[in-house]
Amino acid sequence: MISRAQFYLLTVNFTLGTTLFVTINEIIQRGKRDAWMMPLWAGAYGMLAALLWILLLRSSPGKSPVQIAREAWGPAGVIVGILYLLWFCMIGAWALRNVSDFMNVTIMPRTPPSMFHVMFLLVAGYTVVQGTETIGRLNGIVTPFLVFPFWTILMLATVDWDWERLLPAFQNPWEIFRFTSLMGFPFMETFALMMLYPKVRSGAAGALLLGLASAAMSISLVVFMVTGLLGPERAGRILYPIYTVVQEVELGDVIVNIHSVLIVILITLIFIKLLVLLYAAFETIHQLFRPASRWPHLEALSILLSAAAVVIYENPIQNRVLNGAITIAYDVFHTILIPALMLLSLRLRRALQSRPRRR
Amino acid sequence: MSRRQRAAAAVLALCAALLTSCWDKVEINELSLVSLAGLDRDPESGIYTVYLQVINPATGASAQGAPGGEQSPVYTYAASGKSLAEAQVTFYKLLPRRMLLHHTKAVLISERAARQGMRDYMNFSELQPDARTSIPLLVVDGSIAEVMRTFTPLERNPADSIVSRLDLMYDFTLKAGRRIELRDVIERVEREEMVVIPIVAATSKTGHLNSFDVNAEIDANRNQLRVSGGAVIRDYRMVGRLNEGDLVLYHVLTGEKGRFVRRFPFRGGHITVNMRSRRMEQRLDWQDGKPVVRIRLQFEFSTIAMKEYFPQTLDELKKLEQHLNQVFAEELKTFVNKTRGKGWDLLRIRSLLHRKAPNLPDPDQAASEAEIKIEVETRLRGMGNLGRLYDGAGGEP
Amino acid sequence: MWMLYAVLAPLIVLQAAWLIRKKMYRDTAVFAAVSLSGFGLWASIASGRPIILNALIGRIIDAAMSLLSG
Amino acid sequence: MERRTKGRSIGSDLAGDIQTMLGSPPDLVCRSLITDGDRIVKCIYLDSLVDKRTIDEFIVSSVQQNAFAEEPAASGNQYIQELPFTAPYETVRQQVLQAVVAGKCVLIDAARERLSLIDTYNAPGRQVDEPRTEPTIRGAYEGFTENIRINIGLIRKRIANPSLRFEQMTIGSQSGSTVMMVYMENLAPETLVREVRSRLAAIRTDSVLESSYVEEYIEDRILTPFPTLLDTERPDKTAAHLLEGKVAVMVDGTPFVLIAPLTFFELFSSPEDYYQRADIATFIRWIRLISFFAAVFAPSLFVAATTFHQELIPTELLISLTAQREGVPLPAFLEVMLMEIVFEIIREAGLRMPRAVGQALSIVGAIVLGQAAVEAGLISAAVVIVVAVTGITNFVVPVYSFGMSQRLLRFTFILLAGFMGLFGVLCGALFLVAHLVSLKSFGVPYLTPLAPASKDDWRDVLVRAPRPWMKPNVLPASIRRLKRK
Repeated sequence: MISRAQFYLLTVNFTLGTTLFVTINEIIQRGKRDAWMMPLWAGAYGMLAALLWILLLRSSPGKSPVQIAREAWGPAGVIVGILYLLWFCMIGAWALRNVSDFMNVTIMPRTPPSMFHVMFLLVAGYTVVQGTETIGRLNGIVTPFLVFPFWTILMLATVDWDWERLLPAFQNPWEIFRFTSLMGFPFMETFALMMLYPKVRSGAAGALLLGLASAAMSISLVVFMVTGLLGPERAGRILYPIYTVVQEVELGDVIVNIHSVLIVILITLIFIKLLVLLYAAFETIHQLFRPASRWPHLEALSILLSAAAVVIYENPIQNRVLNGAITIAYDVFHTILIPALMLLSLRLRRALQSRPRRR
Repeated sequence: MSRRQRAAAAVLALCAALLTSCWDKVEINELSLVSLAGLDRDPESGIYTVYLQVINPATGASAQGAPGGEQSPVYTYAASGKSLAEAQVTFYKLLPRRMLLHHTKAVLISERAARQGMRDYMNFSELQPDARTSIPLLVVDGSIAEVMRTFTPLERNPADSIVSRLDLMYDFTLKAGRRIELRDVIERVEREEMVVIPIVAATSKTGHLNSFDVNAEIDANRNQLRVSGGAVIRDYRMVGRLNEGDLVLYHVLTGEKGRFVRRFPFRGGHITVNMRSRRMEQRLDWQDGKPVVRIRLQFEFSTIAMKEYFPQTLDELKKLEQHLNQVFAEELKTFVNKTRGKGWDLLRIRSLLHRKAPNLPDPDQAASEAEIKIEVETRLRGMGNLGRLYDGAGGEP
Repeated sequence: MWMLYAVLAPLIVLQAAWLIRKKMYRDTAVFAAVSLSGFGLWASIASGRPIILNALIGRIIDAAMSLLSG
Repeated sequence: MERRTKGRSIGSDLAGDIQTMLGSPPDLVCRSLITDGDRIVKCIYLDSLVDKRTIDEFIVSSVQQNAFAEEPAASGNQYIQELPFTAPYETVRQQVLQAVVAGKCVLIDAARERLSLIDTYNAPGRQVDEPRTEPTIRGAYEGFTENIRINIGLIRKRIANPSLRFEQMTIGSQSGSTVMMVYMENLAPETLVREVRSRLAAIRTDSVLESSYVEEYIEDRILTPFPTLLDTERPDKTAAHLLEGKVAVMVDGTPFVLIAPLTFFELFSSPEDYYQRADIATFIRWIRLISFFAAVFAPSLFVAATTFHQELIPTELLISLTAQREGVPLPAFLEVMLMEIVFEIIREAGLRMPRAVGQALSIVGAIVLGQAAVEAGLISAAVVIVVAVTGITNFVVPVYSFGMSQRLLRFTFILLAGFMGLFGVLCGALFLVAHLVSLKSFGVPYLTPLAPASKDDWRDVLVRAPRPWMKPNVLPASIRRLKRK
């Protein structure tokens, strides 16, 4: 059992996870000077979706989506469960791949990607085996070490802040609605947190919504600052604007290149995301097949993820193209369609069962 | 497999991983610290020549007070190739250690390369994750090869020497601005603005000298580098120069804050004023469909340099201030007109229009025919150590 | 890529053997299923003909779309 | 066995049997006392373990003028114990043997058919002395001794409270050592006391010669570098912890007392903190924290920075580092590793060395290994500095066993740093945090009050708030958790 606060922090970090690294430049590319508005409405949408999930989990308390699927559809639920398992693995692999891409491009160009994957999987596996509390507490302890340096650096960077970069504002307010895949990633992926949801002591719903809201806020704030620091022209073109921002920060004349430290610290965000996803996948396996052992399945998952992370996409360009094409459909299927159907069938069944009792 | 065995297995696996090679590992004495980079491109053959100044670590042990004797503080390598990347890798024909670009302090680019256009170079350096773009970019007047092979006295590392000079010039003469880094050039040009970057040149030389000779030579004006003047950049191309006087005006008009000394005609003679620019604001309004840009400049000046005249009464002071306002405004106007005559939009009127009135049909047209009104406001702050000047005969004629 | 097999094969085989020895057959089945799928992916990488999941899903979704539409 | 003992009577044969069964050792005394009733009372004891004054002045005299045996001793009396004469010979003999080797005096009164065991134990041993491993400037200079009786006294002296409980038990089938469980009945949570008791009772071993034997049996997790029980030889520290409702375990024959449960941040607090001004104590506590991080991370960060992320190092520093490394044969990773190992060797040797030689050794270590190695260009000066710093910081932590675990961690992190630079260090750190948050000591999360957070305890974690600001007689979060259960 984890506390409300821990769940809230998990939500925030999970949502920020890879977003800060991967999506920023695309957001700015599309939204130009008004880019900072896009995360806001995407977040609003995400909260709507979250409401649906909460409704679903409230309908049969203490059960995770997978268990609900079995309750709703019996054996067919197993298939749904497997679908979810694959989906979690997919996103997890994606997160892993983001780490290695990022590290390879920025500070460790020669290290083979799989090394990053394996190291992270080892640690994540160990953490997941220790159970839910460990995940919650780990995240709780790590968070200040993420928040503090990150925002300090952004504050320090504001020495070359320039309002001109954000002008003219509100040129094409509707342009920002074009980037639909932002709804899927990161916001719909937070569905993975619903595997943790039943483990929260109380008030998980509020924590989830609040977490999504504050995550959306902070993404938009980051986009805003990045735009104001690099200007839309550069930020839209640079692959990892965050990296450039921290790279150009200078503490006096002495400490000029602190980016590697910050990068390595920020990577932890992605680790948290991976952690939750691995946990979700692991839980799914457990709830579907009720195995007795823990380690072997994490080992298997690690093998699967480490492989999937390599083949998830061939090159960044293909990733961008396909991402735009499939993400939204893929996520909507898992996080809107199936839950809605489950909710529907549950309601129907309850209605049918309750009728004879009324007699 | 018990938990203990598991742990053992995990440890073994880790060690096995450790035994394999460590990919990004490189010892610091297998590195060459690049402190200054130079770029040249031959217009005819289109061959790039890249110069790198690599710090000689043997001279670095200066903390113990033993600056590496007669060794050169830096070594200059040059390599050329059809493309920058080729040139970069060609270095390893000469360079025994891996390049480390993170510590590069400044980038020089030869005038002819700048005039051909440096977009490709900018892209290249932005592509390299280890090449920071937050370092100043300077145009080299004359042969870059010579500049790259020139020692600087006192500050033994030329890059440091140049950078600290830029700072000093900004603080005391306003002949160098703040926005002269690669990233600024990129950003400004991408916004279709113009930007002026400093020019560096080698001073007259007395034969070929080594570092020891340079440090032994008393005349520090020779055999070293001089930073003076500005190169006007538009669309990644150098389109012209600004002389030092104009450079000050340019920086004042673009809102750089700093001190400078200027000599104005006054009562037949002249008056030298030590000025400090306080604030600059551009306002845009429209008169019968034509944009009018109002530029208000505020300065503080001190009597510290005013050896010719010292106002005693308030209305004398007011007169002086009004005079300065009017004269300075005149100078600024003439400067602006001169540059606009050349078709240079140094005041970034166009992007002002773009910001304030984004959907103009033809911003360039509007920018070119926008009217510019400059008003200057000077105030006396700060004093020298004289309450009234000695007024014996025998001043400057 | 014999290296890959040298690392993965023992991992999977030994673990499975241990599970069987402990008479956890259900576990063995699950473990085998997941780890072998991972092994398959690795093999595809090793053989130089990687299965690009992204493209795969893309195709699946297109197929589904066409089914729904047509 | 049974057959051989048949027909033997306690009165006549017991004394001789004991003598033979102990192999008639030189220190076995078997006296026959003549009471004025002309009865013969046999008195048997090991004279190396007993207090002769008690025997002469109390037992012998009282027996001789018949004052002794009149009143049968109350049962459950620790000091005088009566054995029934009618019990089977075999069992009686066993008990008597046990009693004799435990330093009791055996009185056999054949006529009155009484067999009394009188505790006259007084083993040779050290007197109360300054604690060796955790000395303080301000505060008591007394430390526990090897004699458990004295130790009990040292605790009682500090806690004059009727609800202070001592539970004695004997562990070790061969050594039969006395282990004592100490707690405040009104403060210590019942669950905790029961847990400790059951874990102690569950120990199956042949000998317990030091409290670490017990520790290894009762700690929650074996595979961890961190101590999950606090060991101290300071009575005041023990008393303080007892008053926080914790349970202490004493073992006869060692000055080290175990205290459970232990949380991570208690490792950074020393009794001295509470004897000094709050602000100073806080400052020192921060120094300890910093030096903990230095001791664990400094060498690994150095390796990472110099072999992976040179851009981190300011240019000037980098130049001078490079200058130092010119011509150094080893890679920085091996350099640091080597120096660390050498340092550990020197330290270990320093412990074993007799005091006089220790001086010489430290000089050799410092001058020869530091100076000479640098001048010979085998090691770069920076590495020596780093190793020295970590070595010193390692001694700041007030708990010795924790210092050990730091050394272990340090080497792991150096390995990781040499392997993947900062990323490796990050992974190691995350692993460490995961391990710490999952660790429990007697059901108490190791990182309380940080995770799970309980804010009102923070005033005694990273700071030491002045006593008036702390809530009076509030137990620490760890204990409160247990009480809640």
